[in-house]
This record gives sequence, C-alpha cells and structure tokens, in this order.
Amino acid sequence: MDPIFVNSKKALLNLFSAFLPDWTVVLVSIFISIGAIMVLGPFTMMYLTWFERKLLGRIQNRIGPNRVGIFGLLQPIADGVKMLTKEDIVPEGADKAVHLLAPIAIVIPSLLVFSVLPFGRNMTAVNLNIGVLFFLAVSATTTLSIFMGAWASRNKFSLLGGMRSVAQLVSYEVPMVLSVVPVILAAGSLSTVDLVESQGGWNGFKWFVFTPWGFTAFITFYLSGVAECNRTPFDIPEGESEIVAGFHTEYSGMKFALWYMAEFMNVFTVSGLTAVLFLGGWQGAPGLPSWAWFFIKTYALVFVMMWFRGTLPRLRVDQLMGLAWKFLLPLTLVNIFVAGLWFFIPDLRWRVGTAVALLGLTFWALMALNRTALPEKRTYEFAE
Amino acid sequence: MNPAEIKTKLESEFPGIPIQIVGEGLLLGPEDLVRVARFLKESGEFKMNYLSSITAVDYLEHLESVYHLYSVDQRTGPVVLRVRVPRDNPRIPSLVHLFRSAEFQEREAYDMMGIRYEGHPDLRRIFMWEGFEGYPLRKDYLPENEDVLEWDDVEWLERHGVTVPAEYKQYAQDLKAAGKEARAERPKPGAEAV
Amino acid sequence: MSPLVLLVKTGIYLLMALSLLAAVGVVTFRNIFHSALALAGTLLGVAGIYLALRADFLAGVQILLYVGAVVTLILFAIMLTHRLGDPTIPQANKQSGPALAGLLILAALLGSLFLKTNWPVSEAALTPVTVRVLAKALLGEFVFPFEVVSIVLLAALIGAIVIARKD
Amino acid sequence: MSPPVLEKTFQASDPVLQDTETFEVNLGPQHPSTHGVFRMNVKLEGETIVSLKPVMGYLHRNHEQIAENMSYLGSMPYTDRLDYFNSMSNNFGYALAVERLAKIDVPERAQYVRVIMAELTRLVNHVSVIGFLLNDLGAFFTPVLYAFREREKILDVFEEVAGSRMMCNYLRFGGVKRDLTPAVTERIKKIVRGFPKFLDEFEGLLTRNEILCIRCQKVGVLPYDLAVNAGITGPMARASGVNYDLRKVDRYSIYDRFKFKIPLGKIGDVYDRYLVRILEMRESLKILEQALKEIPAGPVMNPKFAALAKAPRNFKPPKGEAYGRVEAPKGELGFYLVSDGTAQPWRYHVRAPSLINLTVLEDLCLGHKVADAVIILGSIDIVLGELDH
Amino acid sequence: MLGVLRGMGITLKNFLASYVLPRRPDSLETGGIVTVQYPEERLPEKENFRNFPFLVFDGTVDNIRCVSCDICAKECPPKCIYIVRDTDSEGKPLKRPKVFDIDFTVCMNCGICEEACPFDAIFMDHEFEIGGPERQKSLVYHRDDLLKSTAHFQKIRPTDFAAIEERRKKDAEKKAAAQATVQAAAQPKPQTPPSPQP
Repeated sequence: MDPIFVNSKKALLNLFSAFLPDWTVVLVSIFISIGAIMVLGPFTMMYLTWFERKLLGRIQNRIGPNRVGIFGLLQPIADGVKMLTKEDIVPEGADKAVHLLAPIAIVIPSLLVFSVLPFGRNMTAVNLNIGVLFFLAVSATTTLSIFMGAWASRNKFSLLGGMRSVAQLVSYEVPMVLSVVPVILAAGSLSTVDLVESQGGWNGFKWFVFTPWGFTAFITFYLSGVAECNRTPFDIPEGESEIVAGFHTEYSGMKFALWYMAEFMNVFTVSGLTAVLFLGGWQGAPGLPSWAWFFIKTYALVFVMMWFRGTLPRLRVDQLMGLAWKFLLPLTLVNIFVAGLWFFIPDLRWRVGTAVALLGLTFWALMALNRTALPEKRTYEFAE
Repeated sequence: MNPAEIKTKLESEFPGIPIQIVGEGLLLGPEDLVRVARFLKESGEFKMNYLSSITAVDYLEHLESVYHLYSVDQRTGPVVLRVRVPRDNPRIPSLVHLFRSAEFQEREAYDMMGIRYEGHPDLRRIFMWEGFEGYPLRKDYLPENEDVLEWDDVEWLERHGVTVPAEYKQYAQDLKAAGKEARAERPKPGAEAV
Repeated sequence: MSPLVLLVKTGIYLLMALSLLAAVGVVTFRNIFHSALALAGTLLGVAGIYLALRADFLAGVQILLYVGAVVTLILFAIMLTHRLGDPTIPQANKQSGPALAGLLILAALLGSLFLKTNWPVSEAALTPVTVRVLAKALLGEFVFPFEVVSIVLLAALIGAIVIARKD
Repeated sequence: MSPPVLEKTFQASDPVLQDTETFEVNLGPQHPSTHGVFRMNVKLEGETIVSLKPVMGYLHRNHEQIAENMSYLGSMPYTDRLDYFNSMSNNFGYALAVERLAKIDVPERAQYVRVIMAELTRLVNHVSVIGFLLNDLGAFFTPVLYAFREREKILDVFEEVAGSRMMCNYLRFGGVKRDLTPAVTERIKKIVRGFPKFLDEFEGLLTRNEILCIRCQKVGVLPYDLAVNAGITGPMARASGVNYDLRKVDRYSIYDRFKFKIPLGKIGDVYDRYLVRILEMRESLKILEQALKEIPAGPVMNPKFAALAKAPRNFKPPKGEAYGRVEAPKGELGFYLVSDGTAQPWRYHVRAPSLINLTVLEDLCLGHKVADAVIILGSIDIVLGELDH
Repeated sequence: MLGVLRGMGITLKNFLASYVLPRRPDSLETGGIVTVQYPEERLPEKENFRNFPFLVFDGTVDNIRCVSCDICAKECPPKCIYIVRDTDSEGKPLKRPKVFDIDFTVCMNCGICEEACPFDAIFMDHEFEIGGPERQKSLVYHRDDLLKSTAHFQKIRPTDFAAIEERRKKDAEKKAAAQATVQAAAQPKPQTPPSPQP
C-alpha cells in the first residue's frame, strides 16, 4: 500500500521508456510530478474551503454546506463555477497589468513550495538539498504579489491591507526562519527528506517536537506560519471588519479565487512543513501507508488553524508586531542557544533540565518584560 | 422641584430676568439661556449637569427650543427650559460649550427646524445632505414632490394658518377633481400619502 | 549535444534574457513602482541562473533576502511616500550624458578583464555547493571577515534605530 | 506646471520625503462593521487616527414627521423600527410618554408584562451587541452565532405573544395587546433558568480571552466627566462609572419593586463596556425571576382605553406636553410629545441614545488605530434605525 | 494563554456536541445543531404570528364580511389599503368593496387594520412566502387575491377564531333581540332569519 504512488509512476515511466527515447522519459517524469502537484494544489484548496466551512459550521452549531452533493461535497465545484462566471471587475484608475499579474504571481510560489514537501516515503517531487530554505525563500516572495495587488487596486483599504501585510510578513519571517534553525542543527541538513529521516521511526519519541527546544520551535514556527498565511488571529491584512478585505478588496471572479487558492494552499503547505519539521513527517505506525500519515498530521494542523479561526478575535497591528519582535524573536534566539547546549551536554537528565529551565526562565522573563501589553484584571462595583 | 420654585430661585440669582412659566417649563429669552444654564449646571443646589434632550417645536407664530436638564448626582430633574425665537430669524446661543450632549442635538434641530445655534462649533446639517433646502419639520415645509400633497393636506395647512402656494393648491384641487378612481389607475394606490 | 542539455541551456539563456530585460525595465519604466517590480524580476532571474549553476543555497538566499526583503523594503518605501509613486514625477534626471560615459568606461574595463582572463573549461559535471561546505568555509577559513560583517551589520542596525527614533 | 526635479526632492526638509502624509479614508457607508449605512470620515497618519467625523443620515426617513401625520397609535409600529433590536423597549418609552400625556393608568399585570418584555429585550440587545463587537474584533462569527442561538429563543417568545419577532408592536396605551398565556410564561421561565448557563459559556469564551483583553483594555477610554457632560447614557455611561440608571432614578413603571443592582465600571474602556453589559444581563435575569414569580392575574388592558385600539383616530389627548423616558438597552430613550388636542401629535421628538452616545466617538478614537475605531464604534452600540430616525 | 485555551475548549465542545447531541431546533437546551433546513424543515407556526392581512368571507366568496367602511384604510399607518365601494346596477352603493387593494410592498405587518376593523373582516395571515418577479404587479394584492375563507382563519388561529365567533354570535343575538323588540313595538312583520352578514 505504501509505495503505491511511487510504483505507479515507475510503471508509467517503464511504459513510456519502451517506445520513447531516454531524454523524453526524463521529461515525462518531470511532467508527472508537476502534473501531480498541479492537481493536488487546487484540489487541496477546493476541499480545504469545504472543510473549513463545515468545521466552522459545526463549531457554530450549524451544519455548513450541505446542498450541493452529499454532505455538500460538490460545493467547491459550484463555487468554482460561480467564480468563473462572475464578472471580472477592474477598478477605474487601477494599474491594469499589475492588477492582473498579482493574483497569478501569488499562486506560483504557493505551488512551487509543494515540490519540496515529502508527501511520503520517496514521494518528494524534487529532493533539493536546500529544501527548507527553498520553502522559506519562495514563500517570502508572496509579499511581493500581495504588494502588487494592493498597490494596483488604487483603493485605500487595499493599500492599508498591503502595508499591514508586508509589515506582518517581513516581521514573522524572522522568527519563522530562526525557529527552523534548531531543527537544522539537529538534522544537519536542509533537505526536507533528510529532516524526516533524521526523526527516526514512529516509536520512542524521536520526533523533534518531543524535545524542549523542539516543542518551543514547533509553537513559534506554527504561530509564525499562521501569521504568514494571514489566518486568524493574525489576519490583519484582510481583516474584514476593519479594512473590508484588505489587499483583495478590489478583486472579483477568478482573480479573487486565485488569491483564495494561494491562501489555502499556503495553509496546507505551512501545516505540511510543520509536520515535516517537528512531527516526523510521514513517519508513523506501520499500519498505515506513509503518505497517509503525512496527510493525517497535516490535516490535524490545518484543523487547529481553522479551530483558531472559529474561536479567536484578531490582534491589532501593533500588538502583532510586538508579539513577533518582543516575544517570538527573543524566544527563538534563546531556543537556538538551548538547542546548541542540548547537543553539547551528554547526560540526558542534565540536558533536559537545563533546556527546560532556560526556556522557562526566558518565557517568564519575556512575560515580565511585556507586562504592560498583558491583560489586567478588572473589578466592578454594584450600585444600588 | 416644581417650576415655580426654580423660577423664584432664578429670579433671586439674576434680578430682573424675565421668566415665565409655560407648562412644566420656564420660558427664557434667548439672551439669558446660557447664563441660566450655566447657573443651573454649576450651582451647588441644582447641579443640573446632564442635558438630556434638546428639541425644537414649530408653533407657527414662533419656534421654540426645549431643553430637558437633569442632575446625575442628585438624581433630580427635569428642569425644562424653553426659548422662543421668531420664525424668520431664529437665533439661539449654543449650549455646546456647557454640555457636549448639545452637539448633535443642536445640529439635528438646526437641520430639521432651521434654528441657528450661535457659537456651535460645527453647525451643519446632520441627517439631510449638504445643499438640502428647507427645514423638513417646520409645519409649512412643502416637499419638492408635489405628488404627495393632497387636498386634505392643503386644507389642514390652511386651517393652521399656512399659506400654500397657488400652484400646489391647483394641483391638489385637480387631483381631487380627478377623483379617487383616477388615482387608482396610478401604480401605487394610496402609497403617496406617506 | 543531447536534447536535455539543449533544453537546460535554452533555459539559462532565457533566464539571462529575462534578467537583462527586467534590468532595462528598471531604468526605463516611467512609474517607479513598475521599476521596483522589474528589479524583483531581475533578481529572480539571477536566482534562477544560480540555481542552474548548481549554487542552490545562493539562489535560495538571493530570493529570501533580495526579493523577499530588499525589494519589499523598496516597495514599502515607495508606498509610504505616496508622491514618489506618482507617475508624473520623472524617474530620470538630466545627467544621462555623464552616466553614459561612465557606463562606457565601466564596460571597457570589464571587457578588457574578460578578455584577459583565462577561462578554464572543465568536462566534469558541476558538484553542487552544499550548505555543509559553505558553513565550514564561513565558520572556519573565513570566520574573521564573517564576524566583521556581522558587527558592521549590527552597527548599521543600531544606527538605523537611532536615526528612526524621533525623540 | 513643470514637474519637480529629483535632486531638489532629496533634501531632508522637503515634504516629499518628510511628510508623513495624512491619509483620508471613508469607513462606510458600505463597510462591514459600521453596523449599517454609517460613515466615518477618518484621517490617518500611518494607521493612527488624527481626525474622525461621523457622517449619518443615510437611513433618515423623517420618523418624527411621519409620526406627526399619524394617529398616536399609528406611530407605535413605527417606533419598532427605531431600534429594531429592541422594539419592546421602544414601545415602552412611547407608551410611557403618551400615558403621561393623556394620564392613563396601566393595570398591574400589564406593568409586569411590560417589565418582563423590556428585560427580555435587554438580554436580546446586549447579547447580540457583544456578538457584533466580537465580530468587529475579528472573531469569525462564532460569538455572534452563539448569541443568536440564545436570542432566537427569546424572539420565539416575542413571536408567540406579539406576533412578530422583531417588529413587536406589542404595547398599547393603557396596557399591552395580548395577555401572556401560561405556556408562554412557562417558556420564559425556562429561558430565564437556562440563560445563566449560556452566559457562563459565553464568558468562558470571551471574558478571560487574552486577545480580547489586550484588544479592548485601555482602548477608547471615556472619563466620567465627559460621559456626564456629553449626555452619555446606558451601559456606556455606567462603564465609565456614572451611576445613572433610569430604572433606579425614575423608578418608572414598577421597577421600584425589584431588587437589582447597577454594575459600574471604573475605567470606561471598551472592555468595561463589554463586561458591564454581561453583568447587566445577569441583573436583568434577577429582575425577570422576581417579575415572573410575582406577576399577578388580572386584565392586561385598562378597560377605559380598551376601545381605543378599535378607533385610534378618536384618541385625542388633552393639550399639553410630556417627556417620557425609559432605560432602553442602549441608553436613555426619550419621547417628547406636544399635543394640540387633536388626534395627531403636534410635535413628536425622539431622544435617540444611539445618536447622542455617538457624540464622543471622535474623542474616543483619536490616537488609536483604525482597528480600534471599529471596536469603539461597536462598543458604543448604535443602531442606524434609531440614529438616523 | 489560559483564557485562549479555555475559549478553544468551549468551541471544541460545541463542535463535538454538534455530532453527539440530537438536532432539536426548537428546544431550549444549549448545544447541538440549532439551525433549520428551511424549505424542507419548518419551525412550528406560532398561532399569533402575523404577516400580511387577508379578507375573510363566510362560506362562499360572495359573502364578504367587509362592508368597505374605509376604517382600516384610514388607520393603516403606511396607508397601504385602498378601497372603493361597490355599487349595484343603478349606482346605489352596496356594503361591499369593489376594489380592495393592499400594497404588500408598503404594508408593514403591524396588525392595526385587524385591531381597528369593527366587522372582523380583515385578519393577519401566516402566509409569508409571497415573493414575485416584479414589485408593482405581483405584490399589490387585489380583492380576489386577498379573500380567504373563515375555515382558513380557523385553521391558522383556532383560539382567536373561537373567541371572535363567540362574540359575533352574542352580538348577532343581541342585535336580533333588539331588532325583534323594535319590530314588535312597531308593526309585526315576517321576520328575516338572523344572519351574521350585515
């Protein structure tokens, strides 16, 4: 069951190599991988919208989409048809070329990062030896597209959304990258495949999340990831109650769908990368195939993101920055140091003790330093 | 505290001030309004520090601005102040500097009745758009769309001493002459009277 | 030449063309926002060339730092100072003559260097420069310049904060 | 005009580089969180508000003039449309003013029914306002839908007694339109019993939520003096510590018979406004419990005026004027009526709490961010139907 | 941190409860799915629910209770009722409406017409699905569209129906008795059977 996808690709290639020259087989192999990603990306996006709507519905005591198809499973297709047939509105005074390019430009990085995700054993499209860095670098370019969209719309809400988005993305990139460092330190490689393999089997708590620094990095990475995807509680760039829809206020029809697609694909890939980095990727109990484990872990993380959305209000822009610079950044820096010590101290008990103590101390110190930003307790009088 | 007591107190405070009791309220001259309101607000006895409502009433021979003052600390009130001004040049000093709550209410009264509150920092129309003409709550206000004006309305207005322009009158009369049946032909029976 | 190599070569030339075209765009676009976007295009093209030359890490860093951060910062600056984004403000001044002269001198210098240099041609496949090798070089052989650069950057950072503080 | 040359613009003093340009944004009239068609003309420096002017009137329908061309009873359904969340308390205020004008007594049972309905309305209003506030804060509809889940139960009661869920048109001069049946009373009792459980859940979701706390605390602080001076009423004033609740001050209707307290905040920020509303709901539940326990049997309509409903045009209050005010969930809702002895009021004025509470919007928002302006507006609790009357 | 976690616990509880608890849209309990799948499922109709008005006839359509007295049209706050009295062939006015139009785009369901009608001829209906393709034609209801039988009224509002019938019967008896005495005082005439129709 496990290598089903790998074997089917092999079989397909064998079939082609029977009557095609060698160099075309290489091309075919590439195109199969690309095709798989091109199908998987939008398909994931479509069903994540369905999944989110269902989940939020259940959280809010309602059913969610249930009209189109059984359990509303065809809803994404209906949405797609609607989006495609909708009028495409370009505001007057907009920079038309950039306005058109922006949503296209944002989908490209979102699709590119799929190529380094190990979906299962031997199931990575490209095993780059800088896999994680590639992921981070390519997702950093989404800023550019958001900026293009925001600026080209000639709308003040878009512009505000764009500014917020850039400030946020640039800020959260820092803790995000820094929280990957301990993991790279432990695995000694940037390749996503090596990272998964270095986390051992499924038993014996070998995943990075089970170490103190790994846990801290997991939390900081995941939080930064949520921020990078513009998801609640960090969704200020498109905070609908404040700036209408932020950078995609002026988009409609398929262009809007592309923004949405990019957002949901980012949700998936960030969750996937978190699973790869900290939760052992496709490692898991042998009962299930490796790719199933990957998807279970990823969807669990996606679930948490949507659960956030169903529960939490949004932070304010300055608080958001404060969280990134005054809390996450120092914490990740200390965390790198802790991870270094971890490999330096040979005795297990000592290193766990030191790591926990150091991280706890940092946490406490940061809380104390940011006291003014923390909630205060209130009392109320009752007059007759 | 009944109006008579307040009147005597005010008269002892401001000798020679013309105060009249009308209904539950005290009728003041526009020039006395601010000092009386300030006294009521600041004197230890009244402490009328909460201006609940300002409104204007069109009494056809004059416009009247009515103020309801309460005391939050002493939980007393209301002290009702009234100021009468002529219709053609309604000017009343503003109370915004004493009571912030007057800000929107005076704007509203200006918008609806056309009373100019002098000294108001930002006396613009509040509900109607800029450039709107006329003051809709005055009894002689005639809407631009004469469709709405029916003969009954004309009669009502004239009974109350408002002169209706001849063309409106003519229209209403024609409408009446055409009869109910004719009006039924129009798309919305009865709806225009709103 | 096998078709695959041909494809790769075409790809590299396309990337070069993209970089150059975008670079021309940077200096010729009337709208400064478009110029900045073209700059991002140039940098992306360069990253692509790095990738094709098996310098993966360099390509990643190029995208992360230049496209992800530097261009964004430029765009942010443009956006914040609205009037700079105004297309009526010319992006060029009247000193194109001297600039052209300087450019020619530079081109001549570079050309002479190109001609002088002995370009070795190797038949062996390129080995990718791994992160491990880079790390060893940075923290071993070149640790002193590396640290100097960090200190310079730190100083720049502090300086920026000091300048940005209003009071 | 020749375009400026670039060298010149690079001087540090030049406005092109120096100018932190103020940036004018119109929040509204079509905006997700202006609670209707309301516009805030905001000037921003970065994201900080330096000036804010509310622009209203998009929903203006000259409510007062409509009422002046209508029989007294005919305005009753129009008061429903003022603050369409709280039609019962609007009816209450209007009925109170007319009853004061025409000196009408209300039978005992009707008083109780009115109080029950007014307090249920308060629950409906506060619970949905908190929901909307959370929506403004960016919570994706969960608090709103939890709030609406409970609101629905109360609206069902309204539908059962008054015939309509929101436009109740239930009170009449001298009583109420229809008696409560035992089944309805039982249902209200059940709701009142179950409501604290919901409030606990709601508070668990919100009150201690750190994100909500840091977003709301110290934002939009309304000091005591300004609150009194600007005529702020209702929960908003009480969050600033103004101990002024008409149910205690005027003791209108039969509010003097119930034991309840007035929660007062100390700081007067958005968080206090939120929590004061929650505490007020708990006090309202106390009133409801007592009222449901004590409610006597008897007629719900003053028999002298029962025939009035049959011919509203024959109802001609004596000449005079009356100002009736009630503690509506949003603040002091006043009706000023002048009668000239005919079947139509000569003057009908509404003192709309939504409008007057909005006076301080600019004071509260200055120096805060756009996101704060939205939640401050949400915490002021306006309804455009009433604001624009 | 704890507050956030507690909130998330509450939403999770609601999420799980939506699968566990039965669907009871009309219940007063908290939790579970509370929405109604509208066109297929409906909440039970409340008896006092009021929507647009309708005219009542007794038995046959000719037997309209309305005497076109115009009271409802005068009392209607938004003035959405328009009545023209019927005449017989000689032009003598009859006690029934020839035209009885209600503009449902204007009507605001306040129920004052029902309260004001002295002849129990107009009542508020439960029908609320009256959408139409255009405003003026399909939403201005004419006399024949508005007519509904007393049986319909009895079906939607049994309690009110019983009370009103009771009162009407009493009124009719009283009237008949009064008429009888008047007639007895005057001259004996063949008595007409008392009918509820004026």
